[in-house]
Amino acid sequence: MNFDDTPQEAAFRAQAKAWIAANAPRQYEEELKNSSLGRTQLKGANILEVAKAWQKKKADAGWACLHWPKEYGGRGATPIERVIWQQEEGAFGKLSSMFIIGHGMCGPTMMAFAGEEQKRKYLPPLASGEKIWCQLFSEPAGGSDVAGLRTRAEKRGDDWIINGQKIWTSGAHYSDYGILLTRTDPNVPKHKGLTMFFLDMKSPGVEIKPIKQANGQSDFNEVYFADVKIPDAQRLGEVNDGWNVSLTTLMNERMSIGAGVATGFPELFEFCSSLMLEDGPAIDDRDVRSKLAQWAVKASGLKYTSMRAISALSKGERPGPENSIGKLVAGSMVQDVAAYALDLQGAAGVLSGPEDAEATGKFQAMLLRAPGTRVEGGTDEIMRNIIAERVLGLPGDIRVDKDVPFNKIPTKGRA
Amino acid sequence: MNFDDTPQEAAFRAQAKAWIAANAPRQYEEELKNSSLGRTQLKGANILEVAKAWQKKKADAGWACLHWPKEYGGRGATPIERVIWQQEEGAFGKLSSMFIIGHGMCGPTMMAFAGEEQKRKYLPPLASGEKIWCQLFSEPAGGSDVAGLRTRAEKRGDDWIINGQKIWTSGAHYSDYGILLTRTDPNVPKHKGLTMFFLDMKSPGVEIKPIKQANGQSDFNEVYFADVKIPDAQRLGEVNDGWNVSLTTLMNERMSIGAGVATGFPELFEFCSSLMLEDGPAIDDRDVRSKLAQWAVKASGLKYTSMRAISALSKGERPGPENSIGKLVAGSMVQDVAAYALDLQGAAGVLSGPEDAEATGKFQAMLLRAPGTRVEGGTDEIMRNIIAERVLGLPGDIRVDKDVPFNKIPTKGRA
Amino acid sequence: MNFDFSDEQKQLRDEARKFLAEKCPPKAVRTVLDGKEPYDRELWKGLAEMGFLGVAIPEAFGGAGAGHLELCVIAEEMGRALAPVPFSSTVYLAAEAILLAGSEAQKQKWLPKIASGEAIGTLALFEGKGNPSPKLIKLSATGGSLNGVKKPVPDGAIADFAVVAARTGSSGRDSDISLFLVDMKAGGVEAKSLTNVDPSRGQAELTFNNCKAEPLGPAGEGFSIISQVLDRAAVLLAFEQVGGADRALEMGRDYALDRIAFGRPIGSFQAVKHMLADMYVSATLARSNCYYGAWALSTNASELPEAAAAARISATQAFQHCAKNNIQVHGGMGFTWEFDCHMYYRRANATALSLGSLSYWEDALIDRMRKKNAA
Amino acid sequence: MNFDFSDEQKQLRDEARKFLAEKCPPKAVRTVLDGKEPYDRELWKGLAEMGFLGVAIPEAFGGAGAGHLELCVIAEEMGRALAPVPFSSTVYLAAEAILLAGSEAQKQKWLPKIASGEAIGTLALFEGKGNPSPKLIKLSATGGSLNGVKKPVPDGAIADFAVVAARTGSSGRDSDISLFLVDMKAGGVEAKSLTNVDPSRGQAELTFNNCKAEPLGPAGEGFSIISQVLDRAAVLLAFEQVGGADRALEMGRDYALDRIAFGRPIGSFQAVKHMLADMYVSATLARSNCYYGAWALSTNASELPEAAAAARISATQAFQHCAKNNIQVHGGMGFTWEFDCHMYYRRANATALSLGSLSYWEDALIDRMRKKNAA
Repeated sequence: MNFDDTPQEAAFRAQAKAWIAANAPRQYEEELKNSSLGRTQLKGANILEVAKAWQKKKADAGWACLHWPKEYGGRGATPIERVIWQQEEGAFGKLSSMFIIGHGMCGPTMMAFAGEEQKRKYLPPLASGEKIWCQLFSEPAGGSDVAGLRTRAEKRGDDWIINGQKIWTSGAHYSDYGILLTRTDPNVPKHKGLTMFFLDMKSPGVEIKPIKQANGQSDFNEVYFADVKIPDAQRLGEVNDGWNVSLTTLMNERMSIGAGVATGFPELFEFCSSLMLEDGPAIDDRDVRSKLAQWAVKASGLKYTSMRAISALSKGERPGPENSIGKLVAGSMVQDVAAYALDLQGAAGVLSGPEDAEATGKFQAMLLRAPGTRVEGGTDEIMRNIIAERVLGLPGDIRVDKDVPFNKIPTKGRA
Repeated sequence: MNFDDTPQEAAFRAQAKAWIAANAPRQYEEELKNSSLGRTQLKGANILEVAKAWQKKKADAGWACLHWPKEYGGRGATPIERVIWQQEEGAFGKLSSMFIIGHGMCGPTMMAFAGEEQKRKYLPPLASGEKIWCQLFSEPAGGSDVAGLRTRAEKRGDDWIINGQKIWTSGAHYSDYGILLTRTDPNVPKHKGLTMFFLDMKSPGVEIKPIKQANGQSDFNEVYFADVKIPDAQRLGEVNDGWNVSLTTLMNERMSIGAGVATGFPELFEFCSSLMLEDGPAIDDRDVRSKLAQWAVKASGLKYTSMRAISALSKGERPGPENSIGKLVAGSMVQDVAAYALDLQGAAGVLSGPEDAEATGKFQAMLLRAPGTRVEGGTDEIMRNIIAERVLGLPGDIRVDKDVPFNKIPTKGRA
Repeated sequence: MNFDFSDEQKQLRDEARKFLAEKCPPKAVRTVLDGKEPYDRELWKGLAEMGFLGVAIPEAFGGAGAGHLELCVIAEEMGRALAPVPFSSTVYLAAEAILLAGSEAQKQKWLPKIASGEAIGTLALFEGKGNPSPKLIKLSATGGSLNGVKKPVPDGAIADFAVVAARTGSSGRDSDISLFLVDMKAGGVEAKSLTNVDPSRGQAELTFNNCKAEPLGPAGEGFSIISQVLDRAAVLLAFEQVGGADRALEMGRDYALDRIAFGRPIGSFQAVKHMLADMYVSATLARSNCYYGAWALSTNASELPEAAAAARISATQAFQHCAKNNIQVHGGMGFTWEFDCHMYYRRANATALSLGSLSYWEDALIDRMRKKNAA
Repeated sequence: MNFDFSDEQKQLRDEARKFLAEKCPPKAVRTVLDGKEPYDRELWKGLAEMGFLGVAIPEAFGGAGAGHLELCVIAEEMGRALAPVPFSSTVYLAAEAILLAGSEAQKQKWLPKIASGEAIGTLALFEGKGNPSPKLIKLSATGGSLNGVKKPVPDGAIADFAVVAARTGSSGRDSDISLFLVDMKAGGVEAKSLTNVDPSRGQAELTFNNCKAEPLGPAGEGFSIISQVLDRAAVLLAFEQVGGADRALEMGRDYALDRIAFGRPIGSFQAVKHMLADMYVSATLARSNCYYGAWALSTNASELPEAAAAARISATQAFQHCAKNNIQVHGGMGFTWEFDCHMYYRRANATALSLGSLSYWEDALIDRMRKKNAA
């Protein structure tokens, strides 16, 4: 049991460190370090441009999409090398957030299902950040029940005609391409009538509207399809086999570990270390200490769980659904932590403007962003189901719609 | 909004108070007051005898089973008078625990389904405590799924022959009679093949074995039936209509409010008020105070919820499933409170002997008894279902066995 | 015993609910939330006409003279509707302070204006982070002039008058604090609106610069009056919180019944059912604690300090719990600006702090329970 | 990085598990639980023969000289099997104290006997309620004689020797405390068994009456040694707790798969599924904290105090959580003496206190995190 690199790993780390030291956009480092949940902008710079420039620089030097094959713009690196890179990249990694979907989900799906020519055409610019991809699965009617989607794809000659609506599409407004899951046969049970495509987001008939979130920001979009044409050549996998294709996508999502989840604890600990309460430093208050200790062991538990997963990865084991733990624990923890940080501020905790609020309003922003963390990428309830079913082997929920043709499934609970 | 009695209520209360002052077994008052979850014995006296004597005295003076009709041994009192009585009876009410099932469930079931002659024969000695009744519903295979019971009743001439096993029968070993739910038709769905009886617990073929609980005590029994004969005249309700009869029994159980649920909070507050920690009184510790405050508002919330229910009762409203709250909240609270009381004692909290342990080992006994409180009379999960379905109107769980003949329902999850 | 509101009080609640359903639908809340108006003037006028603003103000001072139980039922409805008006600052804080400590002349001057909706009032107590405490009050009063800064002051930017807690001594005791009444239009105060987590209710910073003020109540009794005002406001605000919690629970329940996933209403999944059951439990416990607080408030019982703290803690947590899990039941849609869920979440978290934090009230509750036990 | 046990260590774990499955089934635990034996002598002998007792004791002193990572994997299995033997008191407390502070002669005298199973040891630290603290140690040592009472002392009634914390000064500082070694058979100590919540493990009161004792480690350094011993024991005991938590989770999972209610396995109800998922989460977080503790312990890292506290808190709560909810999953049957669930519940609650309470370790963790941050 040790935290030491192997000689090869150490060499790789040294190389990465040196390159990053020489090339990273240091002027943004402090700002990136201090950004926390609910606030991701850079002052006086367009984060999209900064991110694209950094990604291109990495790609040119062979540091983009490390685990991808070289011919598609990657480095052919090992999973552990990828983790080492992430560790060394540190706060600059936050610049990659707009590429995560493309690199983590769309790319691998293309790799598995697109033709060789398509791969050589589309993957390198995706790796280098010149083209951004998004993922179009969720729908208003779908939610946790992804396979309940209604966007129709109908064959017309060599093309497919798409009509419908997607939702919760991160970055649709700046994306160049997307992978799209559609319903091609509503007369069979829901998992059996889906087909996957990729499309140019600039296609006629695609309309993108930002969603204003509960916290006032807009990280996601609605995407409307009105008679959008997709050539059959852009189909991924067989007709009506889209559910299986999407499982590849989602499984790849789970492979991207090591990124770490925000718990809010480091911020809270720092805040309590300097905060003065009426009777003295907050950190000397026994009530504060007890609560901090409870969160401390969750945060460290998550950190070391992730290290165990990385170790497993470096031995060639596949990370499993155990990693759902991170999202489940951190999601509600960040909400509790933020609410407690406000509580410690007393009546003034209500103030949220960076000038008036304690800690520049970081915890207020966190509190307002937090409800999203318990939902996005799978709700707490779905995460518990995943753990119960895939880790503990407990039975799945009873599926009343399993053998029912999709168009016979009710759509409203009360008449 | 007031806590005052009406003139009639005040008169009733004065009468009750005076009678109790003159007649209650004062010598046991202190001991009864101090008894808490997990410990119910009297030192140097047989609690069963003391309880029976007190009940008989009450019955002779017209203070037993207040809400029952006079002709069956009650007083014909109003529900609110019954509550006032309970308030005045105070700690002596703890002596009634062995009569609760008989008075609260068996008696009302007999009143609803027995013949007039039977009622006049059996109810007065039940009211006066001369005869004790128990309730035989639960089975090893049943649990939360009461209707899943397997004890068979087969008609032979004018009699029914009973074979099977019941479990969790409180007081079976000192009971004279019992009401018994059996399966009379295994070929129909489970709710439709049940029949209710009452029987003499001294009948040949009835065997009673105490269950040793996790805390070492034995409050419950297993009851075995081997060819036990019950005359058809002792059937309650129609053949195969036993489920509906049992609903009457269970609904009456919910009517008996006001008894209050043990939360452990008063004991913990008192303990913290006198306990010295290393740095001073426990009650001055900010961590202790925060935890106490959280439990305090739960305890007071339960207390005033019960008062609201009593007010509704006095206006002639029927208490609803809202009262499941008390059991749900108090059940896990008493467990947490006990564990925390041990924690406050440090390493010595492990000691449980009355001589060696803090607070005479009260919290250790509470901790060991507590797991039962989250299960008996309906698990936490069943309580949440009741609240969700009957109060909030949410759908019932999907019942895969609803239309399945009882003898086709699987009995084991894994082959 | 009748541990419940009277039929007349329940009728008043129904009336208030009906009125607010009509005059204060979610889109009225959004008008203020979106910053188009600082508060809903029409609604404020309507509340005055209904007699709700002065329900607990004696008839002699232009009120309905009904009492605090009546105010409790109205408070619950205000909370349920998220009414975007300065009700709590004017009615629970300013009016209660004047009722408790005002001279006849002060009562005659301000209470009728409160009841008629002509005057918005507030309590200027806090000076930055921290909880109610004499030590944290630095704003000074010398020769009838106030100097210092108060923040956050609820509805401070729209108030016509403010009750201001000021330092008049330096003995280190509670008696260093006295209260003052400030006519905000008379000059000497500058108000600046502050961004806050619940923009449907305003918060401000008030800067006092040689501001003329008249004493409210005896010198040196400011903190004792404030403590009483806070206890009374705690009960009233707890009713608002319970109203909000109940509404959030209802929204969650309704959505769970309507929304289909995996071929059935999501409310048929135990994870959702039990989440809603737990919300019901916390809302019910809070309501019961509030009823006890209402009784103590309306009878001026010696139990009020303890009852107020219990109601405050319980209702604060119930509202936070129901508001956040209502979003969870709604899933992604609950996290959109378009759905109303976040308005309850914002209000729940803002109200949780407005009279001092949860930790503060926890501490206060135990103090008060000890005193009662020692007595 | 290899943040995991080595293949050899995992093999040792499997070996220990197999051995304990055979030699320490639940009915062996019950023999002690029911008071028929004070501990399982056969098992103790077997553990010695397997080399488990001396796994972390250097070869020079009769041990296997393997190390503390090896001891961690064995501890996990001991916890999983609820082994009713004085392993933790002898190996985590007494042996560690001697390894840390003993003279060559003391090591030569006791360590080989520990490794061979001939000597049971313990640490006599507590004197009634309270947590580890110099202030609470009253037992006096004067002229090599001890006078005073220790309780609870784990396995005190069966111990052959005890490490005793005694007061040798009255300055009010930590240096008032020194450690002593007492041969329990030499007279001067009276042991009385005490009833405790987990009768499968013994607790005793030891009364020292002019009891001869030899110093262990330098005078005045007793508390500093104890602190180190407690940190080391905290990691090891945390592995026992994680072993117990995992087993309780497994029992619950198995029952949920087998038990049918309402026509289907109860594990198909989300209420049960999610309860088990939450148990898995707490057991996993605890395990990860334990691994970090194991690394710190085995490398004598400066992070040990912080890592030990985190492992202790996390594992204590995971075991309590899993043990109590395992009973809940089992329903009524889980509350019978006959089912094994209560043995885990008892052990979880007893172990939670044995090195000082949860509150104590919470406080310690924050202290240590502050020191690290300040450094």
